[in-house]
Amino acid sequence: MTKVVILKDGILTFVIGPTGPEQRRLANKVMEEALKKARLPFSEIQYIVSTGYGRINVPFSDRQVTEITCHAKGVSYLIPEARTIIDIGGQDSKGIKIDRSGKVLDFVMNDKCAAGSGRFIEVIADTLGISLKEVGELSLQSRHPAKISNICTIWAQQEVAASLAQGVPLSDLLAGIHSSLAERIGRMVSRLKIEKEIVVTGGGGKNRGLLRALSEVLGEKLIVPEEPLITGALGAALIAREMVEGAKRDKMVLKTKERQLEEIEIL
Amino acid sequence: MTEQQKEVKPRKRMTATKAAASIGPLVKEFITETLKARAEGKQKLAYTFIVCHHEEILRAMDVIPIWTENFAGVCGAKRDAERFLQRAESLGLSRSLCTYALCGIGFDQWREELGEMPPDSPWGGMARPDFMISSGQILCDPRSKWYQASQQFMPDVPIYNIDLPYPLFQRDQDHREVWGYYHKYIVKQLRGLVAFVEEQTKKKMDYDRLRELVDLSDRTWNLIDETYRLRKAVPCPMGTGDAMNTMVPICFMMATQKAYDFFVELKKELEEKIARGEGEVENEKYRLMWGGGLPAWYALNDFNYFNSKGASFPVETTYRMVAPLYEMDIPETRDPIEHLAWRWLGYWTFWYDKARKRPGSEPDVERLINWIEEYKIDGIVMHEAFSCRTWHVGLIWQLHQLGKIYKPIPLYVVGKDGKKEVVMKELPSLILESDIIDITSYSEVDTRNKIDAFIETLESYRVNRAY
Amino acid sequence: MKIDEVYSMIENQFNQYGSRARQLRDEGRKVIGYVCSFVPLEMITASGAIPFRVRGNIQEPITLGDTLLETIVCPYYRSCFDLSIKGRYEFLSGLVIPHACDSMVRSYSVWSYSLPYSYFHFVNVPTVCEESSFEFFEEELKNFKRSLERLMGEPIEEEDLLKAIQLYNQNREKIRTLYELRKSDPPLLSGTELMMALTVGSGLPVDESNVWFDRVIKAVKGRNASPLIKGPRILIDGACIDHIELVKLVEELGGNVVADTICNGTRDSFPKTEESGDPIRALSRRYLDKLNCPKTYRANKAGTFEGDIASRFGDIGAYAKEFRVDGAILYVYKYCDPFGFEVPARKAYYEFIHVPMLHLEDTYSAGNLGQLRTRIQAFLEMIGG
Amino acid sequence: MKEERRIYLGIDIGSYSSKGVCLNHHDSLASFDCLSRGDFKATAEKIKEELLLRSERRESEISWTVATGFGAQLVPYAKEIKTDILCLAKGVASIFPFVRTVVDIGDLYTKIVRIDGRGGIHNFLLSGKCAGGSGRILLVMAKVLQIQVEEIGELSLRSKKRVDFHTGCAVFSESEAISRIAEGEKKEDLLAGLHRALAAQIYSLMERVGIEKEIALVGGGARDVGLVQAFQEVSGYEVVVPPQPHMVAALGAALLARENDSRGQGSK
Repeated sequence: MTKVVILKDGILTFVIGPTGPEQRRLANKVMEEALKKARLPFSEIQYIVSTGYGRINVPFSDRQVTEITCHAKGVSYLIPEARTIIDIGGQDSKGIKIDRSGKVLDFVMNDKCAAGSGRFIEVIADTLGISLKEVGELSLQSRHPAKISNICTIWAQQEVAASLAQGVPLSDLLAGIHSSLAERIGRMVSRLKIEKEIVVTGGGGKNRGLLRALSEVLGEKLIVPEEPLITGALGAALIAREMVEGAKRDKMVLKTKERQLEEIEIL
Repeated sequence: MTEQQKEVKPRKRMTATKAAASIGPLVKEFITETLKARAEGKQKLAYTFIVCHHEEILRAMDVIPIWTENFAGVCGAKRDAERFLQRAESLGLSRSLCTYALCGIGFDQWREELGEMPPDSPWGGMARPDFMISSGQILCDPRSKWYQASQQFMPDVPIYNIDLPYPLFQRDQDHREVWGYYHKYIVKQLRGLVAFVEEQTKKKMDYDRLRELVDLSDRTWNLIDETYRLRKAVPCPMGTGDAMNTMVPICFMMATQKAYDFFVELKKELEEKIARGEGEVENEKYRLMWGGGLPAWYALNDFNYFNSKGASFPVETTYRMVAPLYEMDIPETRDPIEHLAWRWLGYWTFWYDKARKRPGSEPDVERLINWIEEYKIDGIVMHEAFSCRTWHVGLIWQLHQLGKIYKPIPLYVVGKDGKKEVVMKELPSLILESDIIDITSYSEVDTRNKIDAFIETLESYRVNRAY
Repeated sequence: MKIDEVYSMIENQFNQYGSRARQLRDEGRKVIGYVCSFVPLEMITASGAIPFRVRGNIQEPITLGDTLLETIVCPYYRSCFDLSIKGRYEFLSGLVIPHACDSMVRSYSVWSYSLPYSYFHFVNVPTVCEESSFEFFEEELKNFKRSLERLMGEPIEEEDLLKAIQLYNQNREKIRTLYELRKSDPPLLSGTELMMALTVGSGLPVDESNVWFDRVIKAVKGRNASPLIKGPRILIDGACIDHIELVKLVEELGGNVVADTICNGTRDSFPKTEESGDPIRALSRRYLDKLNCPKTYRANKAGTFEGDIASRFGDIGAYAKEFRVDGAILYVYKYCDPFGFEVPARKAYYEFIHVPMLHLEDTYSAGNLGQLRTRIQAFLEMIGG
Repeated sequence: MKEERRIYLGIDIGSYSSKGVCLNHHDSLASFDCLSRGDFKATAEKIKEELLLRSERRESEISWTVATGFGAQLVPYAKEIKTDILCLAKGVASIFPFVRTVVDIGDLYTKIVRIDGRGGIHNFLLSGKCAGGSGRILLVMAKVLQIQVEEIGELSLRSKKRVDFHTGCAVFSESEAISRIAEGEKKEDLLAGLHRALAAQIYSLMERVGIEKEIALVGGGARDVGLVQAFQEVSGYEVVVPPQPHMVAALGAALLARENDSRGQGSK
């Protein structure tokens, strides 16, 4: 998903848009929305930092920063006592350790295989024809979570379909899927010596089933920001603001792109 | 991080022989003994590896070996390795490394952190050693790196690393040209081990006792060979499934009377079964060779599955860690250390001469060919354990090479013109893929599906056989 | 990175890797391929043959190689095999493989039966480093010598060996000078350029390699500015990294690669061979004792973990100081046993010397570069304040 | 029942699509395929009804049924279950007796089966530990590029310059495609690259079991002309593709049903 955060003293506006192959166009579209929502002309925006998987595809961004640094900033702005961030997105999942100033101390990432990311659940939910909103809740109703033996997302997808056909209750399958992902994420983040507080961001933060499974695996309680999807964009905005302030301090002029939105057709 | 749910325990594997059935308790017994010895503190305990030809030295010095590979295997067989593997991973060790080692290191780290055994450790857990004996060989890197990694969590425990190289097979060179200096080196390495153990135990080596123990294990070697040769009988009285149990005295009890007696018993049992014409399976349809790879310890049931399809395994290349001494041309010596070194070289070069004689052959391939004939083999099954390079690299190539130089089976096929003709075919083969103890790499459904297809393959060979 | 004539000169030679060896083959010389730093090149050179480092290619998907070699083999080594079996190194007369890791040992037969070369030799390097190991290794080197003499049809005289030893020492001396040129901040020679230059050198006869390095040194000294913008100074820690993509990526993202411990870098290039005394003895000392490879077991004499890692990884600390390093990237191939098992200890060592470290596990495929990119950029952001 | 009235069904329940073939004692009466969509039992029933309808026969005339494929266990009316390896061998041998190596590019796996001309298997191999090297990636691509999977082949043939494509995780190949397109690459070039990568994977899998001419490409993937061509380029072998490559396993199953019935085997 494509997110925008416009920052003044606090968060002025945020927009969460769809995602898809046409990242450039989406970036423009979402930015346009955000400006409309904030009732601002584009020229008012001092500095723009883009982040995330498609950070290179934001035509009007002045600087690109990885989501790791941005999540760290964003989360510690919202939850200063956060020391470990677990970001579960559709492209990858990450574990980030930060200090109280929001500086990254260490991080781990999984982006080689969908089975370790939020995509795992998206794909399964899609096969079962259940909306992402429901899967978490449904899984919580499970009495006997099913064991998902396949690691590969696509094979797991078939396993689930087959088990369903054999009459295994939906909730048990979903519970199995959630704990399977939770275990994989748990394995990954355990490589960082986890410290409290632990904050979960990204789409995974909206899935109560996954949160419970994960907190069981880690044996810790988890905190989720009010809007777990925007912490990356927020962090980017915070970095942008710091840069502007920094430049003011050292009496320097920041180079910025021309503030203009274009319509780009790719497909 | 919290403990993993243990995997559901699989149905107990059925063994064909009483001897094999007696192994479980035996292993539990020697693991318990190490814990008892640890508690009493009278005898020294040493972490160490199988296939180092040093058991005689340890036993002669009353050192109790803790076979770390064995303990990892036990965790695997009990489907309780995952939590230790995850510990190792969280230390930064990659899953792609030897999972025996990961399991061991994970366990050590946990035990040292707690100052006691991790919660409900398999069979009471693995005792803290007084010292560790690793081995640099051209055989297995983890044998030289594992204990070094474990030492991070017990730096006070010293390591002695015996280097035991052997000449690699080179088509254009007779190994006897070089093995002189190999022998010299290995002898010095073994004497170094003796000195190290003497220092650790504050005892002197009793060389007469050492010689007795060496003689004992030599006799055991020959006995094991005679016993296993009995499996050539049709129907086969004992399969690889059982051999994955009877490997225990071979690998962990060498140089003990118990091991010798075990094989006396087993030999008797097999001879009786043969006399009764009793096979591992009811009506033996296919004779297969376990042609490479360590087993998936958590899935030994798959051998029963093979059996249920009329397939028996009269021979395996895995854990046949002995060869008949009377067939080795190694120099006579009464010095036990010198002899151990020669036995080591004799064992590793056992197939070299034969391989050099057959064009395109190579020791591992040569062994396959010989056993295919001696044991009347219909097909080869191998297991590729992703985490272990030592035993699992070169398997694909061995099958390739085998098929290139050795096509024993005449079959009818339909030619281009639609007429049937006879062609010589290589033995059918099956490569199973999973791991020694990492159960997350195993899918029973996939494995059984592959086995079914393989059985169908063997069946079509039977049906289309020309003569 | 600034692309000036120096860069282009190096890159141009880099892109022609192997062409000189092919040419020499056509002139009737014997070119012997090798992998890994444990092969005593002095011996090959003294025999009159030309050693040539067999490389993989991270850009090329492994296809034919996978048909004979399990995918659980070190991916870099698989790539080397893949290219060899695809005939990229058809100009070689033979191949020498040392005992360095399971991937090499266990696949030796696969190589020697699948490739059309007439000469194969396995150098059995001991795993431990004791007096008896040196004696053994000397015998093993003599055996290597005999087999080369059989191949070349003439004896290797002691003075040939001494001359070769001197040439290689000079070669290492020049490489040292190249490293010196990276001490300035930003460095006068980029990591990418150095990697390319070293690679070029490893594809030439040693005397020509010496000439080549002189050329590079002269050119770089002639520079008035660094090709890089000042950034975090990075040390690359790992095994043989024979591709430039990693270093290039780091420098694209604003890092300055100034030091390394890698096999085709300092690990092999800094230690010299004793020029006095028996040359075989000198070689056995150099290759067994001075090459600091995890494959060679060195006993923990200190009896403490700190003492152990200090003696095993001391060179890292030394380079970090000498080249004023801000951060390190530990780059380990999946399935690499010798390095894989050391990751926890190395991690601890980096904490011990207060150098931030990023551990990357790679599969030697261009498909992974995107994944490495984010990690490296984040790491640079992390240490860049 | 008189022999000519007897019919034999072969049912192949795949993870993506399911197929059925109906034979009588000497020829083929009907075939039918549809998407599997989760409920395999229902799919199996549907196929049976369709086959009876199309062959104008009654249920009571079904003399023997062999089920195969991913969901074979879930065909309630199957007398026997056989692996798709054997069914492929049977099916291909009946169409091309001269074929010695069968490459089945399925949704979850790619399978290589070496056969004789009589439906006997000599050796076989299944693709690795995930769907990375399977036909699924084609479906994923079609979704990303917003085209029909049937169009992929033709489209890719229009490519002028192939983009290098690194197939890894079949699901994440989506993301790679996305970024390539973001970089402004053309669909057809991307597909050509994908085909090349997939072909290379299949080829090396094939080399592992040893290749013997002639070679047949079957399974859903073989309907993709682009993939077939890429495979011929990569391997340097000519291949044959049956008219309905995805039906081969079902046909094999039906043939087995007929054989086994005449052998009078007991039901499972």
